[in-house]
Amino acid sequence: MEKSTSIRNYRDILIKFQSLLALVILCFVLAMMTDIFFTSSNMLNVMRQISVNICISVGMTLVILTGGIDLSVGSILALSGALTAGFLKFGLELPFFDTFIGFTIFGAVLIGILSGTALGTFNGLAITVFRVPPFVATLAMLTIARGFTMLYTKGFPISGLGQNYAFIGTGWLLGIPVPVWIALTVVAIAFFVTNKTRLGRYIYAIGGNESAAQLSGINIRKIKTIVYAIAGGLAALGGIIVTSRLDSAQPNAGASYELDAIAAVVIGGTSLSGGKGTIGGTVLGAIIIGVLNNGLVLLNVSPFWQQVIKGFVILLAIIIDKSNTRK
Amino acid sequence: MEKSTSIRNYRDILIKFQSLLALVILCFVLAMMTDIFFTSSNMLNVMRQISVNICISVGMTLVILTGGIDLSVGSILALSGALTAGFLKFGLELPFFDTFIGFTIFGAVLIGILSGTALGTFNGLAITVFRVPPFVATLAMLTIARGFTMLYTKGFPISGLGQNYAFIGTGWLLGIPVPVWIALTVVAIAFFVTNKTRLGRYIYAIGGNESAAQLSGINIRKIKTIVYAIAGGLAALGGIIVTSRLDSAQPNAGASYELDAIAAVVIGGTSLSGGKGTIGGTVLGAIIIGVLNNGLVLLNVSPFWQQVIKGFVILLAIIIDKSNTRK
Amino acid sequence: CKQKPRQRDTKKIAVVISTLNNPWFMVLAESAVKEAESLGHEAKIFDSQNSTALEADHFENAIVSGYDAILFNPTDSDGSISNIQQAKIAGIPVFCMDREVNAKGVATSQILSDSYSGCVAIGKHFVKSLDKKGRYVEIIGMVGDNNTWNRSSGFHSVVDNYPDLIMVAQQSGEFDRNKSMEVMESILQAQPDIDAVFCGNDPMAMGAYQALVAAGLEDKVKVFGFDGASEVITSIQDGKIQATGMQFPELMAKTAAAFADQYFRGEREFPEKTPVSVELVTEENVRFYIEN
Amino acid sequence: MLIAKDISKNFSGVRALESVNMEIHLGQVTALIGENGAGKSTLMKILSGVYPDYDGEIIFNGKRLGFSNPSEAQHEGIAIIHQELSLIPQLSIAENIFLGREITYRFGTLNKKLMWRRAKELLDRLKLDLDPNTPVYTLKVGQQQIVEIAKALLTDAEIIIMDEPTSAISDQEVDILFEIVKNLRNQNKGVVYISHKLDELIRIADRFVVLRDGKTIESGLIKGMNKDNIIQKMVGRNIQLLTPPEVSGQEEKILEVKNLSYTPKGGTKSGMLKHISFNLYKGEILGIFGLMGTGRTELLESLFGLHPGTSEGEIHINGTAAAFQHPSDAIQAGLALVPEDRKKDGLVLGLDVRTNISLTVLDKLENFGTINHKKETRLAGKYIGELGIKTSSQKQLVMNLSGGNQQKIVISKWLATHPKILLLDEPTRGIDVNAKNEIYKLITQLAKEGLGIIMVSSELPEILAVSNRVLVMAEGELTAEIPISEANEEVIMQAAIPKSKQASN
Ligand SMILES: Nc1ncnc2c1ncn2[C@@H]1O[C@H](COP(=O)(O)OP(=O)(O)OP(=O)(O)O)[C@@H](O)[C@H]1O
Ligand SMILES: Nc1ncnc2c1ncn2[C@@H]1O[C@H](COP(=O)(O)OP(=O)(O)OP(=O)(O)O)[C@@H](O)[C@H]1O
Ligand SMILES: [Mg+2]
Ligand SMILES: [Mg+2]
Repeated sequence: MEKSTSIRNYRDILIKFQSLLALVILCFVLAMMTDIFFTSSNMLNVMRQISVNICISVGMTLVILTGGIDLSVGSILALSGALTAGFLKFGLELPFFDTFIGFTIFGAVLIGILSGTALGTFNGLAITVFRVPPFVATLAMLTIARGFTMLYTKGFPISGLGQNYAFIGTGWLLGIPVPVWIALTVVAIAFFVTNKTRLGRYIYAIGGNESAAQLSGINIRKIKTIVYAIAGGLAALGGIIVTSRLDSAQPNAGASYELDAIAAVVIGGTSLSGGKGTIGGTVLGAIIIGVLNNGLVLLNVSPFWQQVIKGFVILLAIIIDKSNTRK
Repeated sequence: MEKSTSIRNYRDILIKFQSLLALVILCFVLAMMTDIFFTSSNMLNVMRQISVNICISVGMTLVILTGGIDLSVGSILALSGALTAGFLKFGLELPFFDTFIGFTIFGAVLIGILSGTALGTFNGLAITVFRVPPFVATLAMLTIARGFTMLYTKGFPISGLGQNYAFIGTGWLLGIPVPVWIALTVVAIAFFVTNKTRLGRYIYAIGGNESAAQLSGINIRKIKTIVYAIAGGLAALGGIIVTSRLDSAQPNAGASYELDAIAAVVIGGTSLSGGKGTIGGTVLGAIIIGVLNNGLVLLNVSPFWQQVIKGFVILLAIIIDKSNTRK
Repeated sequence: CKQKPRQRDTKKIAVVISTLNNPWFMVLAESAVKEAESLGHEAKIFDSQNSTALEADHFENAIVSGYDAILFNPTDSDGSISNIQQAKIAGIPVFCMDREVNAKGVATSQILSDSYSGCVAIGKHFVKSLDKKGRYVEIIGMVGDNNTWNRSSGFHSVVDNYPDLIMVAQQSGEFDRNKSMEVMESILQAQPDIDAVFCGNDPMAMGAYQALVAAGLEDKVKVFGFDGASEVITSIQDGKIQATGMQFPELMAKTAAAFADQYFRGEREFPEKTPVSVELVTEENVRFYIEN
Repeated sequence: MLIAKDISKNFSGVRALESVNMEIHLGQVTALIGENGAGKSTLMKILSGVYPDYDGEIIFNGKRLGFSNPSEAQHEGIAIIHQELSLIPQLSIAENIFLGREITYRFGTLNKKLMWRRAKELLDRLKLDLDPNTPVYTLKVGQQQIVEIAKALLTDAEIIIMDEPTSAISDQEVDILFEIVKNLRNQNKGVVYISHKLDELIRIADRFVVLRDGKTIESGLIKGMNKDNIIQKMVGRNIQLLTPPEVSGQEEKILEVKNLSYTPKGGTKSGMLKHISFNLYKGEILGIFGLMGTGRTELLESLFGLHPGTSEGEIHINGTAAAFQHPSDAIQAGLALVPEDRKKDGLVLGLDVRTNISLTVLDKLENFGTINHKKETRLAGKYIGELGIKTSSQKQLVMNLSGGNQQKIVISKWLATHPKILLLDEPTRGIDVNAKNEIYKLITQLAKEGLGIIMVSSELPEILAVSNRVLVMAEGELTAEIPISEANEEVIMQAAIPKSKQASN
């Protein structure tokens, strides 16, 4: 009987290994083709570029693990980023009370993250209480949050947020960019939550078999709502990084980020039907996408060919994955 | 035991009725707010505008009925439209053979539809043979087809396709616009296929319970591949209509059309998990979206608010649906 | 297969363009590449896809991979500043094309097409051709894009001074020909009695025109665009479109590439801004703009 | 005659079959016997073309066959009723019966009328009084099983394989099925019959084949065999069948149900509950018997807080009134429910044994908000040991375990909550005699320890063997309450047959 365990462990390692394999092949090819790729400055560059996608993808992983999907992350990113920038720059005026409230960076960031969390909660409630399918609920939110972003910014970017705020997106700590630290923290917490806490366990259980989870006394509505709220909050965090990096909140920021995030999750081996997948896989997926984007640029591939090649590499990464699991 | 049949019919009617209810409410509100809404010219206008979405949504319905999804329809639309326009305008040069092949409208349209069908078949094979999840396979195709469109057109529109070709998109027959005739034909055929043929039966069976369908001896791979091929072909047909209407193939045509199509399908009551839904429902869904777009413009709602309102109306339409089925 | 060692005086130039989804920008990008190559340099296009975040990635990648200069079409006047700053810190000159960034002394030089005053000119012509009164429709571009508002406000700075010019609808055509046509079709249902349409770019003008043709109103309603796309120039000659603002992407791209080349040769003094005026193209002067 | 020769089959390293030999004679019923996981279904799936890759050969009437998919096997005259229900819920009965074998007009359009008529004939033969246009999702599990049977009977197959066709149907339907099997035998068809209900095998089979751990052990004639022989061959040793429990002496009332009613959403009549009242005492095993579709499942579900809003009535636990809005409330109050369908409602199949066992009590395994894996391992280890769950390790995925062991995991996860009241819905469905016996032992042991147990079952012998008291339900009503001393098959069946039917008889 021990045999099957060792087979299983071996398999587990292989499953983790697959995405890694795709990544290693990719890196190897790139390193052969250009010297610059493996320089430390380029590696840090790649890491900084994917940090926003990692924040979003981690939230997306949790959502997908419950068997759902979140299309609204890009719009939530834009709205939360705009709110953060707006509160930081203009504060909040309450004309009725003739009051003006100014915000510190911390306050504005808090507002941003809370707003994202609130939008995520709205998604969650639409899905759990009103039983709207996740695809539709978050598709509606994609439109709604984008609309509110336009209304709040009136279509203009909010720029000039100051040196201190810029630290979040452009600063360095101990030789590593701040956004990378943020992403690492998010990954560490998510890793902890999925592996060591009840919430994590429940997420897997709901995705694996919702009705069994319900019968086991798990409050499905609560857990799902929490998960969408987290996804919203992490999208907002991404929005804060983007805004800070650009020193400007763009009303159309984050467009189609949901597709990149979903791609990272799926390339990382998480099943879209829920219940199966890991945070580690998602990080690998995000790195694969980031390395690919970076490599195509380093290699001087024309933008049109980039799209074609990117599509094929994603297909290939998934196919390598699948052919290994089958064995 | 006649009772249970009548219960089923009653329920079926109710299911159809729900989307209708949402539509009726919407139309009523719009008619209250503007006189123009209910004029026959505006109705024909709406019908013409949704005809492309209907073609795409019909294909999407079949795909979703099998439990899949197709994100690539917008890109396929653009590529097929560009190919049709290109072949029509420039023909095909084969430099090796020193040959030039010119194309009639019929020939060019055929090329367009075949190319769309081929791209759809590629989707289908990636999904069935290489077991790539539909979301990822068609996401890759979204990027790939867009890249090829850019490469083929070099980023420039192909314009000036001639009066005869323009008939497809702008002509009238018996007082009804040609695109509406095309959409009606597509709907009629799809209605026939889903209700009267084995293919239709198998599509529902696969979406309802894939492993049971397999055990019944249905060739899952074949049916799924056919369905994605049809979706690709219908997207191409949409591309031909769009190109003809604009007298120009735009390289960035069809961007995010997949979301409109999915929204139409889902509002029409088709379940994203497959096996349940009707073509009629999808047509209703497409009409709801079309009426909504039209109404917001008729009322001259500010573009800022349009997105917000659209999102909420979609949510509402689904919630009305759900609350009725629960009874 | 490592890259071949470059010759001494061959430099690498990055051409970072806000979007390639519109042929106008294709012309800008390709002219820049062509000019750079004809000056003996390597050049490569980066497509920011209208996203300042993606643009930031491009800048970082260009800096790391050792580009020597950047010919830059900013996505956003404010949102792109920090990107140029990155390049400046890395010692790479940035030459802006077409769109201005709102910061002094950051870009090495800016070669600008002034959308705002271009649209002021269109506005003036608009007022004249409508004889100061009439009902019109405005189709703006993407709601979150700063060109949209530059153009719209330039236009309105003139037209709003005439109380008899009434805007009966303002809708977004998302800079897209198809979207513009569909919006126009619906507007025509509500407002069949209009005299003119002003569109924020030429593809939208063509789309609006198509809708007018379908409604049989193409002779009654005057269409105004902006960009100077060749299709619109031909249409102006054919009397289909009233006027457009001609921008000179080739000229801007050439100037920027030439500046970069001079920079490589040691030149450091460049004008902060080089405005390339937008010319009003109407039926009267259209013959000067026809290519060959 | 169909001969399966030296058949071997691996599942990613797991050897499911090893050089299995089997003969299926036409005109005879062959019983395939074996414990859970012995490889019966796997062998049948190979014969019916579901698994195209295997070692060995299949010879049918002297011809060597190899199928690459189920429809090829159908074509050669081999039909199968699968163990897992494999119907498409959204399609109608007729559509399901004809799935993959539709009758069409000359131009390829479906001939719905003819299919309806043929389906109706089949249903009539099986005495299932339903319109063939009824969608399958509205059917009870038992009715679905009959549709499966109809599906297999549709084609004129030479060989018909029935893999546990009676696991969800009641004795009446079993009688109908057996009539049909006898007819098939008379028509010189070969029938393979798999069941864990050993009485059935003795009643219907002519020959038997025993599988153990993927190997053929023995085959022969059923004549002269009795239950004990069969069990001995199947398990490889003698096992002590359960003796009826002593009557419990405790009088402490732990559950009181008064006037419980329930109307399902959609207002369908089936599954309705009407004014149910009964008590459950500490240390008692209360058996609930009824024909299929009488609402026993709904009764347990209503008790467990799964139908808030649609059920009404009073529930008192240890004398205090309770109104559960959610299963978690019921768990809090000391209830546990082992559901009817373990795969659908009991287990997260893609997670491992340990995670499934601990799912109900994670809050008690936490230190400072994190799950203490040591405690968790200890908990899982305890139940694996106590219940004798056969698994390679705690980290084995539940989907790789046999049905009996899966069932024990469901019971474990509920015992972990230390319930006072245990609700069991068909606790031994699809489970082999040996495992069944162990579960019976467990149930009686738990009762001795003071739990109150309600056990719903469709198997009369099971009810009679385990219960202290028997309740009988018919058409959503309680029709009898019988102390075990007075209970026998006749009395119970009398109460279980619906009044509407009795009247017409
Ligand atoms: N798809 C599969 N993948 C891996 N292992 C499998 C698969 N199907 C069956 N097995 C294993 O093969 C063995 C035989 O299973 P099978 O279903 O044939 O048993 P069975 O005799 O039908 O049992 P039961 O009486 O419970 O139905 C078991 O150990 C089972 O775990
Ligand atoms: N119309 C229906 N739609 C969906 N599910 C149903 C419907 N009717 C019954 N069910 C469910 O099907 C399952 C199986 O039904 P089953 O044949 O066991 O009958 P039952 O009502 O549970 O009665 P019993 O347990 O006494 O046999 C039950 O869980 C029941 O809730
Ligand atoms: Mg079996
Ligand atoms: Mg039941």
